[in-house]
Amino acid sequence: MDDTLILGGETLSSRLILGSGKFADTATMIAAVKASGTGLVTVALRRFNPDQPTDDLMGPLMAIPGLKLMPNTSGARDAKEAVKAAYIARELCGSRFIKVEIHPNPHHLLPDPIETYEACRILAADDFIVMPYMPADPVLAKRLEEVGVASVMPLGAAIGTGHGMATREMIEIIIRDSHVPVIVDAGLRAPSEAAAAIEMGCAAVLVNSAVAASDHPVGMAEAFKEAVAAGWKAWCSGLMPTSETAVATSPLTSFLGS
Amino acid sequence: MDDTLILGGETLSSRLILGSGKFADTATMIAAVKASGTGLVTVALRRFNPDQPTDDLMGPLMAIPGLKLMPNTSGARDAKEAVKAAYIARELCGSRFIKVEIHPNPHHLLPDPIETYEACRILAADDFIVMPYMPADPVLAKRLEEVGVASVMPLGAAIGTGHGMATREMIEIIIRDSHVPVIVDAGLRAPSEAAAAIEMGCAAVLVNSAVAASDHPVGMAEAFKEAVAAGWKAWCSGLMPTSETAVATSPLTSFLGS
Amino acid sequence: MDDTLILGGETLSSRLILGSGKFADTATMIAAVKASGTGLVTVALRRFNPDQPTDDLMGPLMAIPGLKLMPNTSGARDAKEAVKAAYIARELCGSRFIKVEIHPNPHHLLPDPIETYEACRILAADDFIVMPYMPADPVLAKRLEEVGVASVMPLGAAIGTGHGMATREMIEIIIRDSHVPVIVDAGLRAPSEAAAAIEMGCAAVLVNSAVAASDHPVGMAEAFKEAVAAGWKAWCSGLMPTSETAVATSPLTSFLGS
Amino acid sequence: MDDTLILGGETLSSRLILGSGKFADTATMIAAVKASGTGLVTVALRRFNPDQPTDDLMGPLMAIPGLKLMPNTSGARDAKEAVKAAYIARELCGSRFIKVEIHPNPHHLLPDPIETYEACRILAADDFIVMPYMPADPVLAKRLEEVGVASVMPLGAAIGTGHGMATREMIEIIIRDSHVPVIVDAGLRAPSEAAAAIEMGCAAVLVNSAVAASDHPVGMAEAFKEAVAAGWKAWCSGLMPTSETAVATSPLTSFLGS
Amino acid sequence: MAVHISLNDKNHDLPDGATVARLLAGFSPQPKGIAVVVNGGIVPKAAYETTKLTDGDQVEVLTFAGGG
Amino acid sequence: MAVHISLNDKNHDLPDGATVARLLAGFSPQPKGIAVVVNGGIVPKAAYETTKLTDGDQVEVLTFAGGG
Amino acid sequence: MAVHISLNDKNHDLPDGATVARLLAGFSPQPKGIAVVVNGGIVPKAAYETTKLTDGDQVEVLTFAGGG
Amino acid sequence: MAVHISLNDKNHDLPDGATVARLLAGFSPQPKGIAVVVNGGIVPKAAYETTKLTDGDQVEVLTFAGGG
Repeated sequence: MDDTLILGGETLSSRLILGSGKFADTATMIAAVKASGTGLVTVALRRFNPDQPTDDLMGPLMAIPGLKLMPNTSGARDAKEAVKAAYIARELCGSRFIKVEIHPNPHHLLPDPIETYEACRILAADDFIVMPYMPADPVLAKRLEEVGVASVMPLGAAIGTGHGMATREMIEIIIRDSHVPVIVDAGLRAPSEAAAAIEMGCAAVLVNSAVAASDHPVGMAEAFKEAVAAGWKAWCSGLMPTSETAVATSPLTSFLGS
Repeated sequence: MDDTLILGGETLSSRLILGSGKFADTATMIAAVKASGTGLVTVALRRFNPDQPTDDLMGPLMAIPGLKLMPNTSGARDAKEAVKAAYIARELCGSRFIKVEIHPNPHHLLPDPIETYEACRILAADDFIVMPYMPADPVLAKRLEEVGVASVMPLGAAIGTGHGMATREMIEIIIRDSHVPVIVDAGLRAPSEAAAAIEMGCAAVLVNSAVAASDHPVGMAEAFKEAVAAGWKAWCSGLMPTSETAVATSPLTSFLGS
Repeated sequence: MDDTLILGGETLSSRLILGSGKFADTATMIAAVKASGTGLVTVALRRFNPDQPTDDLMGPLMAIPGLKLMPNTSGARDAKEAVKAAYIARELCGSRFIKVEIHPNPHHLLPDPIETYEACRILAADDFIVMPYMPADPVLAKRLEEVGVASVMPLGAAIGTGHGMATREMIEIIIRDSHVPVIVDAGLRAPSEAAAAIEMGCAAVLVNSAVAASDHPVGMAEAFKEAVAAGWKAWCSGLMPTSETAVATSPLTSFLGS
Repeated sequence: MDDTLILGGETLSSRLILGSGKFADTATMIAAVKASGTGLVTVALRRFNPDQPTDDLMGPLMAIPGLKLMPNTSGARDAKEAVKAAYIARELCGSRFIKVEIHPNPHHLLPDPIETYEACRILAADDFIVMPYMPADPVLAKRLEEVGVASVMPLGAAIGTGHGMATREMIEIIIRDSHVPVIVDAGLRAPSEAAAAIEMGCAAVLVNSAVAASDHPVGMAEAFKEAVAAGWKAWCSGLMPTSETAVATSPLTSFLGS
Repeated sequence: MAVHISLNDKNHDLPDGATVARLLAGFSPQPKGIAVVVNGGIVPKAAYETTKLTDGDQVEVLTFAGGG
Repeated sequence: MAVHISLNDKNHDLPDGATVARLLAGFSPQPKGIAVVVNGGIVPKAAYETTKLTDGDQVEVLTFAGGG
Repeated sequence: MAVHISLNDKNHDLPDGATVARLLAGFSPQPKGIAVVVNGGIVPKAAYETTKLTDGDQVEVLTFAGGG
Repeated sequence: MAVHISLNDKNHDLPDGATVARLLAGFSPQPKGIAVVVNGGIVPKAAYETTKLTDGDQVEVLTFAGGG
């Protein structure tokens, strides 16, 4: 029951990856990150605005011992833009992790399989630890594995919907076939769903809205931490088999007959 | 976020209730009970066989500090037999808890609503802490509440099937209407399902096969313990709202345009 | 593939039972009834208001050749009231069919198992064709069968919610065990759900809101008619087995290799 | 309520597309095709074996009035092979329809998004009516639309599994965004599932195993025909809205009070 | 002289000696498809003419409405 | 002389004048955690010594087993 | 003299000067609904008579089978 | 004399001979955690002092924001 997760040679102590968006303020985000026990936090690039200096995000995050950053390429509409974003992000924070996220449609924010594949191919060849946000597409997962991604991150549902693991059927096939860790990214709403993902064989989950948009992000971060730990213990302990018919747990001897 | 559950005036420190059936041996059962952190364990009545003295169950269970026993009436085919079993069980262990379990059909072990109602009415009037295993029937739940049960325990699915919370739609209504704690009993297979039950407002879950029939009952007991804790924290922290459309977590500004 | 359904000795030519409530006007209701091809229509009792004479419902309904009426006991809060309503309804229209419907809670309109059982017991003994609206409770279904109901009508979901067959797991068990026809009553929204009910072994479905609250009740009635027929043909033709793994339908020979 | 479906300029009188594989013999297949009312049947290429001349398939199929053939590219492992297969198939039967089906993995037979995209791009530019079997991936669907496919055919589940519309969440998004007809291909098992696909806005469904591997393929073909018709009528008639709470269909006035 | 009855929970007056048939005849238009309950007991159609109503009688007149 | 009782639905003989306590004393090892029902009535522990068993008594001795 | 071709990946001999038409004529019964590919190029039906096959040609003859 | 550059798609003027370092020095408070892209190429931190900006340069200054 070793809880260690290795991604691209980097060892993570938690199977929970946390996004840093949508929090009310940086202090809450940092508190939630700490409460979650995560070792990997996603961040996004944006243009620096000299007139509206906002909180420094990287400083407090990097002050958390053992925490690694995983920049994403959000905003990129094609492979070329994503690759550019990846290099900028690496320059910015020095992390080899890159979450490739190419979603041309702002309405559903779903990933483009063609551009994602192309960007991953390029970045994996230049020493990035490539983590693609991708449709729950088993063949695409395999092709991404072949070009050297460190994990595949199929979506459970569209970002921010909280519809859970709506793509479960396909994720099961991805897990069965994959030689790299499978991480459910996007769609999860409840800690129970994170536990279910791990129970079915996912190596980790990535959540953001589920924590940031809850009533109490710090408490919710803790709930996810425990749920992921529970899911991992369950996976290691082997769930009972299901049965089409009932199976008694108590003796049924008619000991009370008249 | 007070995790205390009060049933019939008795305070329980855990929202997990564990059954003691189906374990490979008493030692494993006791180890699983301890690992689960539960404060309430179900036991069943059977005839004493002088020729095959088996392990004493009650001794080691009652040696666990703070643990309470909840005998069930398994084997009873009607209200009269269940009431008789309840009195015998109270004589045997002194516990006021009684799990009323009347399932006339050994194939599906599903509860009889008419006999269950009648037995609960009688037992609640004589100072038992009545905990009925029942169909996921909102009106029956209300009627049981009216005759004084301490909780209602609708089934998620048939005992031992591991089909999870197949009756979710009805359990949601029971929770909405109930003034007594609602406890999902039977059907759960995975810790994630236990967490989901608590997240939706159940006060506790009762599992047995899910732990006893897993590959590693002690590890699985721990997984359920953590899952229930995670579910409770999630419930207290307020799950994010679901959304029909995607909601971005990262800025989408086109900062990378050519 | 004989499509005939026999209930209490009465032969029905359709496996669709239609409710007559909620329609915009009587003309639309009558047109929908005709389009549906149903042979059995439910009606409710209400007080006659001399100051607001409304459309006569019974006249046009009974003018449809072969159509039978099934009054319900809606409004009854207990067995006694339901029995009284049944006798009044029989006096009114002469039909032996009675839909026993006892739902004390106007918020969820879910049936009371205890009162329903008692009313059915009394009415079945006095030559009614008793059709109980009931919770999806397998043991209750069996007990109702034992007191002589002509069918059992478990709910798919609460009346008017359109949540479909949320109680599927329990309805499957009811079908497996029942010696009387099983009819899903309440909750269905779409013709596909009606087809699915028949495919799984239900003898018929009862819908009302799904037709009356659709945009075009007459077209929807026709859709339900065809869906029920399709479901029945599917049931008779034996659905393909499911498979955990893919099974090719086309030859996979590598005939195109270079 | 015009039931006509236009694909690539060709008018089809049915929203059911049938595969011709897996039938016990050609006679059964032809009978099922006729019973289904379909206007479009898929066929696969294979090598001619002079020593084992088998039934001529094309002759009897093309003798059915109004029926069009849609060859598939099954067996192709990449875009190049699929394009080659398409040209061979067009030479063979003269049909402009081509089902692009590129599934490199014989275990799950799931489509390759990259190769499928490339093959569709090439074929759409040379006057084929391109019908890609594809993962339920909304962005891929849009990109295929942009290169000129006549429809998109996302999978409901893996071929031959009969797991139904497991990818529903994604297919809903594809339907919402698509300007070409959306056709669910693969995974469907029951006529009710076909009806549900049409009800949610699919233009058609493609089934093969569901008919060929049923107990009575001709009866099942008829069931699918009626289910698709029912689904279309339902879609045209506007399903009732769902409701979180119950909505009565009968008057609840307490007319029976004492 | 009048008979004071309760009709569907509302006060209603009838001439002395009135029967169920007389009560129904007072409605316009004539109700079709109704059942009559007097003091909890169903009055068969055949007895409308002969069933006299007296002071304090609880009369319910029921009909069918659309229902599911 | 012997007393013929039914113990958990099987015939069982005891010496004349035997009590519930005597019955239980005959078991080896001594059962822990049991309840005794004689002719449908529960015998409290305190009454084991004083409850005599007579011919035809239906005795049930019950204990706990694992159960869910 | 003979021409050695590959027919659907198997060796096949034809008389010298044989055409696609000649190849197909050798099959019994006569195949219906086929397409012929020679060295990767589709041979239109109209060219069966005029397309000569020579040593080493890769010939594929394809037909339709049931498929989904 | 001034240099006219585009900074994050907005016009921005700098004194003649200005470097990336000079550009950044003009911000208050001093930005932490930024990356600089000039005409599509990333400027390493080590080159801030030596990278001169000239008329028409497209400069992007980027930083991290919360993201999922």
